[in-house]
Amino acid sequence: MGHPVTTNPFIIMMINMTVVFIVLVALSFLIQLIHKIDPTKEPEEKESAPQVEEDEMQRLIKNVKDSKVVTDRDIPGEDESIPEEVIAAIVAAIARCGITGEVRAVRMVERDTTAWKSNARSNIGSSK
Amino acid sequence: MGHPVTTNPFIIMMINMTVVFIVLVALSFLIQLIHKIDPTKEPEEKESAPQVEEDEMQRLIKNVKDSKVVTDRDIPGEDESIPEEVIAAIVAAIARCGITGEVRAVRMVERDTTAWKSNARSNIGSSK
Amino acid sequence: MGHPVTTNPFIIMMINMTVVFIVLVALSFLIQLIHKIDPTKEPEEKESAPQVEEDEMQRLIKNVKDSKVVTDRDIPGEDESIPEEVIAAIVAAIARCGITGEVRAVRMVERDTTAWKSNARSNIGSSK
Amino acid sequence: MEFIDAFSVSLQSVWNDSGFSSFTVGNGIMILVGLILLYMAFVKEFEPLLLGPIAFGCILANFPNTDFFGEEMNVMKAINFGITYEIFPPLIFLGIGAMTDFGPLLARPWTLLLGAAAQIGVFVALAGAMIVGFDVKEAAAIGIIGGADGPTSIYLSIKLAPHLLGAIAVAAYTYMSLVPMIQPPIMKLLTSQKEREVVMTELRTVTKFERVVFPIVATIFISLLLPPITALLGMLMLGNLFRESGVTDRLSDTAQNSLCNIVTIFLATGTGMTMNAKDFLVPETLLIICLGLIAFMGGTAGGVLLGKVMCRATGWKINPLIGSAGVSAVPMAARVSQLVGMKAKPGNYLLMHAMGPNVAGVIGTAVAAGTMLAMLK
Amino acid sequence: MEFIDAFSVSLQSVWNDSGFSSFTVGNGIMILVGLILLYMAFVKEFEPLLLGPIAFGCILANFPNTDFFGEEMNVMKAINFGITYEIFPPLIFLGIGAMTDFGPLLARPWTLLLGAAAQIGVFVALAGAMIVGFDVKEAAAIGIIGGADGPTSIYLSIKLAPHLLGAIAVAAYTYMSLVPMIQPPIMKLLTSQKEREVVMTELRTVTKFERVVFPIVATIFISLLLPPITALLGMLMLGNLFRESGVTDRLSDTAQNSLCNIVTIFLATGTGMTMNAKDFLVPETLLIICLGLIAFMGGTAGGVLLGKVMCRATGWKINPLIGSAGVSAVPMAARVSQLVGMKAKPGNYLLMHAMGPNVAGVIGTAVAAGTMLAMLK
Amino acid sequence: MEFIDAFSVSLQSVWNDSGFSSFTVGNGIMILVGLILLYMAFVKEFEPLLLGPIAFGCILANFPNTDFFGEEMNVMKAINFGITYEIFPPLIFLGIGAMTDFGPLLARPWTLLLGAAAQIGVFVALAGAMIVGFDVKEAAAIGIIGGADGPTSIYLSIKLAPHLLGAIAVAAYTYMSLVPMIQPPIMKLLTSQKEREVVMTELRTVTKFERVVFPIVATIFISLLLPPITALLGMLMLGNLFRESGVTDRLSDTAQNSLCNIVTIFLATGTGMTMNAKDFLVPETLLIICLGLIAFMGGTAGGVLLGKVMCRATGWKINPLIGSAGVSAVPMAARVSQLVGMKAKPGNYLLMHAMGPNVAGVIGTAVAAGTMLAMLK
Ligand code: NA
Ligand code: NA
Ligand code: NA
Repeated sequence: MGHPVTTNPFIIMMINMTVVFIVLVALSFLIQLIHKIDPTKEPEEKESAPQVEEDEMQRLIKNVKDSKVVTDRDIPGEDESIPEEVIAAIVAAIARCGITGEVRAVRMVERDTTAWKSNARSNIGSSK
Repeated sequence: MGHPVTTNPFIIMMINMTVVFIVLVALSFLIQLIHKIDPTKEPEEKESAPQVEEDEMQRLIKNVKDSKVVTDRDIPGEDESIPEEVIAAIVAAIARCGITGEVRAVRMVERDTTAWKSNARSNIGSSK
Repeated sequence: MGHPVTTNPFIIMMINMTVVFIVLVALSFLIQLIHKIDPTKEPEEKESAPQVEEDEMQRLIKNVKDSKVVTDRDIPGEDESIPEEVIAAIVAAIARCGITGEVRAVRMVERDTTAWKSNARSNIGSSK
Repeated sequence: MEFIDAFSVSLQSVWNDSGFSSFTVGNGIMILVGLILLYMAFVKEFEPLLLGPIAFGCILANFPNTDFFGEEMNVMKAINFGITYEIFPPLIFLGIGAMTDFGPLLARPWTLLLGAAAQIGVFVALAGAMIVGFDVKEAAAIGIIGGADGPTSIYLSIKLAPHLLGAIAVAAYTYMSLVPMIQPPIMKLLTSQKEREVVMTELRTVTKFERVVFPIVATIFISLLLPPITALLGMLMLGNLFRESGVTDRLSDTAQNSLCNIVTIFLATGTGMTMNAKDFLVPETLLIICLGLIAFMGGTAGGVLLGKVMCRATGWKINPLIGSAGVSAVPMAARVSQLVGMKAKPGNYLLMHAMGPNVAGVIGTAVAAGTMLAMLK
Repeated sequence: MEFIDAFSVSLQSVWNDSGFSSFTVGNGIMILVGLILLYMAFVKEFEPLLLGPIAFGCILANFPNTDFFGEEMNVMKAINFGITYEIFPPLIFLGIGAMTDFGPLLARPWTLLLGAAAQIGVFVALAGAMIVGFDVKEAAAIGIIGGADGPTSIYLSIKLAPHLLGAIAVAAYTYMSLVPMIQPPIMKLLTSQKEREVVMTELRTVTKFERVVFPIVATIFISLLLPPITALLGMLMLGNLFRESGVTDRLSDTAQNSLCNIVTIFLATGTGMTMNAKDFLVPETLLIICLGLIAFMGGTAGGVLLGKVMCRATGWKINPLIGSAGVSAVPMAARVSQLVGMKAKPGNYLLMHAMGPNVAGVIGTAVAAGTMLAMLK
Repeated sequence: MEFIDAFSVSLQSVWNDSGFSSFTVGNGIMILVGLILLYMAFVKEFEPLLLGPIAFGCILANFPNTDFFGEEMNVMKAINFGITYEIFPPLIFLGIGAMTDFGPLLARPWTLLLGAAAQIGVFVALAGAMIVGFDVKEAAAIGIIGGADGPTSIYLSIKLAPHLLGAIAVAAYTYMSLVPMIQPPIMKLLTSQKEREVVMTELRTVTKFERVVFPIVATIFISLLLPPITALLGMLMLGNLFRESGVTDRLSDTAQNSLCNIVTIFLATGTGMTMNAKDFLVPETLLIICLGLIAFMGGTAGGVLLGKVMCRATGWKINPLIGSAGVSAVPMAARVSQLVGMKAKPGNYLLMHAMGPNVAGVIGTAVAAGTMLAMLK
């Protein structure tokens, strides 16, 4: 296995840092590549939706609070007592996406804009 | 341990097949024996109930869909998205058994026609 | 390791018994010590509440049956089919504590008479 | 006629390697024992969660030629590993700790004495076992049946007398199920009507501080005094901390449910699989069953008698019936106190008062086991 | 220029120790195989719960220099331990037992014969495998693909031909997913319209007594006759007892869910990790895939043909379409019987009737595996 | 007076074998450390799910004569086995993968750079540790505290400096809890009011294709480049596949809940049990705590500074406050970005934007750990 070729802390630090940056930059290009070859993406994405007013946002916050479905998907590792700011933020994000009617639709949009069938689920029983 | 006494594939196949059939036939007789010695079975089983009409069956299907209890018992390894044909089949089976009133009763009938007490359940806490 | 210094069953019995009593008596004093140093205990505890009448108790029993929260805390290892006598007993205990209005409050009282914050709960996600 | 020859030779070979050809009378009797235990577990509902898999394990262990305990590792040997090295009992205790409410004990710390007195049965049975010829380690393992704590009994048996594990586990769980039959006559015999009618005052409120500090202090004190029991008692108290801390509900829930159930399946099946004819079909098994009953009766009597003493000492403020709950068998023994109390005086609710000695009995039995390990191992 | 030197030497060293430097064509092909399997699992939804982790395990196993199978223990080696020593398949069977309703089988015990007939495919493939040059142990492991029971296939492969494990597991789960495509043509070919239209009478009620006694009796009988299959069959029946006893719901639930899922993750990932280029990228893999298909088709045909015999023997009271469900692949094969029956005659509900042969097929395959182990091991 | 003699000898023997007789000052201090950690976990609520069992494990490990780490296997040694051989951290990462939504990262791939920049703290601490006298392996294990990923820190410590495991784990989890106190001053110091007020445009929709393909591609690329981190990173991505495939919800649920909780109990308790006085009560522990803080502060600064660069480079479209989330500590660091942003400009919701760097930090730390393992092991 590799042995450190130097004992200079600064050089070790720089080498490691460089490798990390190279790997993550490369990964970032891979993500863009995935996006490019994505056969399921919509050909033309609509540009920024109009801002929603504050009142409407308040109403949305209320809606989101009533439906747990959205939040358990959007915030990793958050399963209870979602702070208000989180909800507010999600609603803001949603609102700016132009989806003002049905908040639960967020998940639907994410999931269903694919060509894959996603409603037929197997189970262990059938996967014996 | 046993060593194959022949290398003729056809003979090995026949021997194995024979053993499997002997074992499963014997098991089938054991099941009939269990049924015979069953002290909890009803002395006289009623003969085939009258056919139910199609309309009634439609109503039953609806009932079954509303109650999950029946299905989670009757179809092994099926815990979500029960296809319509399955429900239809169960209802058909139930309907022919002559149980037309209360669909949830299927489980009850299965469970409660025994002499055993089945309502007092223990728990790990008490089973320390 | 220790070797038995005698083979007289009676002596072995007495020695063991003595050790067990000493340990548990000491533990009992430790519990009293904990109570004494408890910085969160109320300075003056109210003395025995008035007895509640039988009618009121019947009402309470019904209330308790409707709310599972109390019982899952008060009876260890009891998670289904709580016998009537248990419920009755809990209600009796509660009733004598003078809490007649809101039965669910039992847990609240136990939990919340501390100075600690108990509503902000972490989760594994954030505890990575 | 190659086919006929090969056929009959093969069939003969399958038969020779089958369990039928090497089936012994002992196997037959043990399978029968397993069936009886299954009946007790599923029909009579004697601790079905434990006795069920124990019984099935007993049946599995008595099929010849399964090679479960040969040299090669397999699923049954892996389960046995968790038994032999006492890995499972502490994990069950983690779950029990998360299920246990020490509140009633903390509200009345002197009920620990009732939990101590109920261990008298353990030591009576220990002495009895020595008198009838068991060596002191075996006697200790037998005595602990009277503690009415399955995992503690299994833990001590593995450490002191592994060849008795099956009989001790079966006796312990059977008698725990029989508590509602064993205890009431003794309780009535030893108490007067007046004593049974004593009404107890309500328990004081226990703070979260007390609930959280108690398991920590108890762990430190008992573990320092009796190190051999730390694995068991530490896990009990860690589970209780998960419950009481208020901020580790995820862990408490897992300790009580999925982890506890998984380990229960393995512990019970594995315990059953130690029940081979050689160890179980001996006169000692009958003796163990008798001594176990003595232990249970002794424990009940010990608890009730100290209850009577306390009753007088406190000026009739203690109902002696709660003493019998000190054998543990949580929460059944406490319910028995309640039922006998109600029969003596309708409306005399003893359950919450009996929960104190009841959980004290769990600690008492762990301490008794630790004491015996410290002196004997 | 210490920095530049150190930098390039270090980078060189990282590259030399990286997987890129020792990547082989075999690795590349196996990663591609893994990606294809992932596609089948997640997009085509072929048994995604099993094929998904198998595929990912296959990819993981083909990165060079990960040292997963070096001398030192690590998480992947620990998982592999559970595969190599057949610890996981019996635990999966515990869960499957808790999910299985033997009711339809108990109501019509002779459907066990259909479960036996569907094993014909197993033995046809065994013979075929021997003819194309596999040795008898390999042939047995290949044949069992036709049993359409994943854990049984994996169990037998590990015992008889561990180097074929990956190919056999992949073939077994793939064909199980393809049951709705493989079976209908064979079923239609072998049956007449009149046969497909047979309406069956309702199943009789099965008592709790029968449900509880059956797994016990079956365990005793089969384990005594075929000890090598006891670990698998015993666990199946223990799980079923948890389900049917009515007093061990906690254990039944855990066996079906948390325990089963945990073991599934490990079993499937670990199975995938046995798929190294050396064992998998051989012509034998293609043969195994062909033989697996023959086994499935043979099993389907065997079941249907015996169904036809029964149909006549009972005076047209048996619909031969339920015979194909005898390959197991619970509950998919039973649904296929239902669908083909409905197409022949709308309203002809065969599902519950097909569940009998369907669960019989699980027992049949276990018995076939036990027979082969008894004769070959 | 046999009785009195035997009695006093026995009592003496119990005392001699007790923990009191061989209790050291070191044990006392470590138990006190455990109590302080319990206080932090349960009262201050610093990562109670991890610090709680770590603290209790620390207390358990410091009772003398428990024989937990003797030759014979027992439950504590079995747990320790899972630590020593790095079995638990990858299983936790499986659960974390199933909890993680890489969507925000996929929508803005260049946020990976912020996740890389936040690793600066790791390497600053590495250099600092070497300067104050740690050898290079110890320095790497200490530096990784700045990665704010518990399992990665534990994994690397076990591999490179097992004697520092306790101190490193405690420092990592403590600082992760303190993120809301450590980060805001640094963020405010390094950013102008105008920068903090930058409003970011909405994230684009991410397709299921991207969500499923990303974990596969990332696993292949990183594992080939840095094989030593495959066990950890592969499990993270397998868990994420369970989540995103849409057809393996059962496995995703188990990976996140029962499996993750069980392993958390074992990992945390076992980590605590490595905290013996000999390794922990050394001046190095204080240094580690100081270096850990430097690492966290360095990481925060690194993320924010690169955020500032990006802010200018994109024409004020990036709010530099999201850079600090690159230290990971999911999702707390992202919430801190949100809070500081809201204070600068009410209604400026940064949370979803900060989730990208936040999950990028998890990958960044795994890559940093892999790099250090590749160079040092
Ligand atoms: Na006890
Ligand atoms: Na089959
Ligand atoms: Na990080």
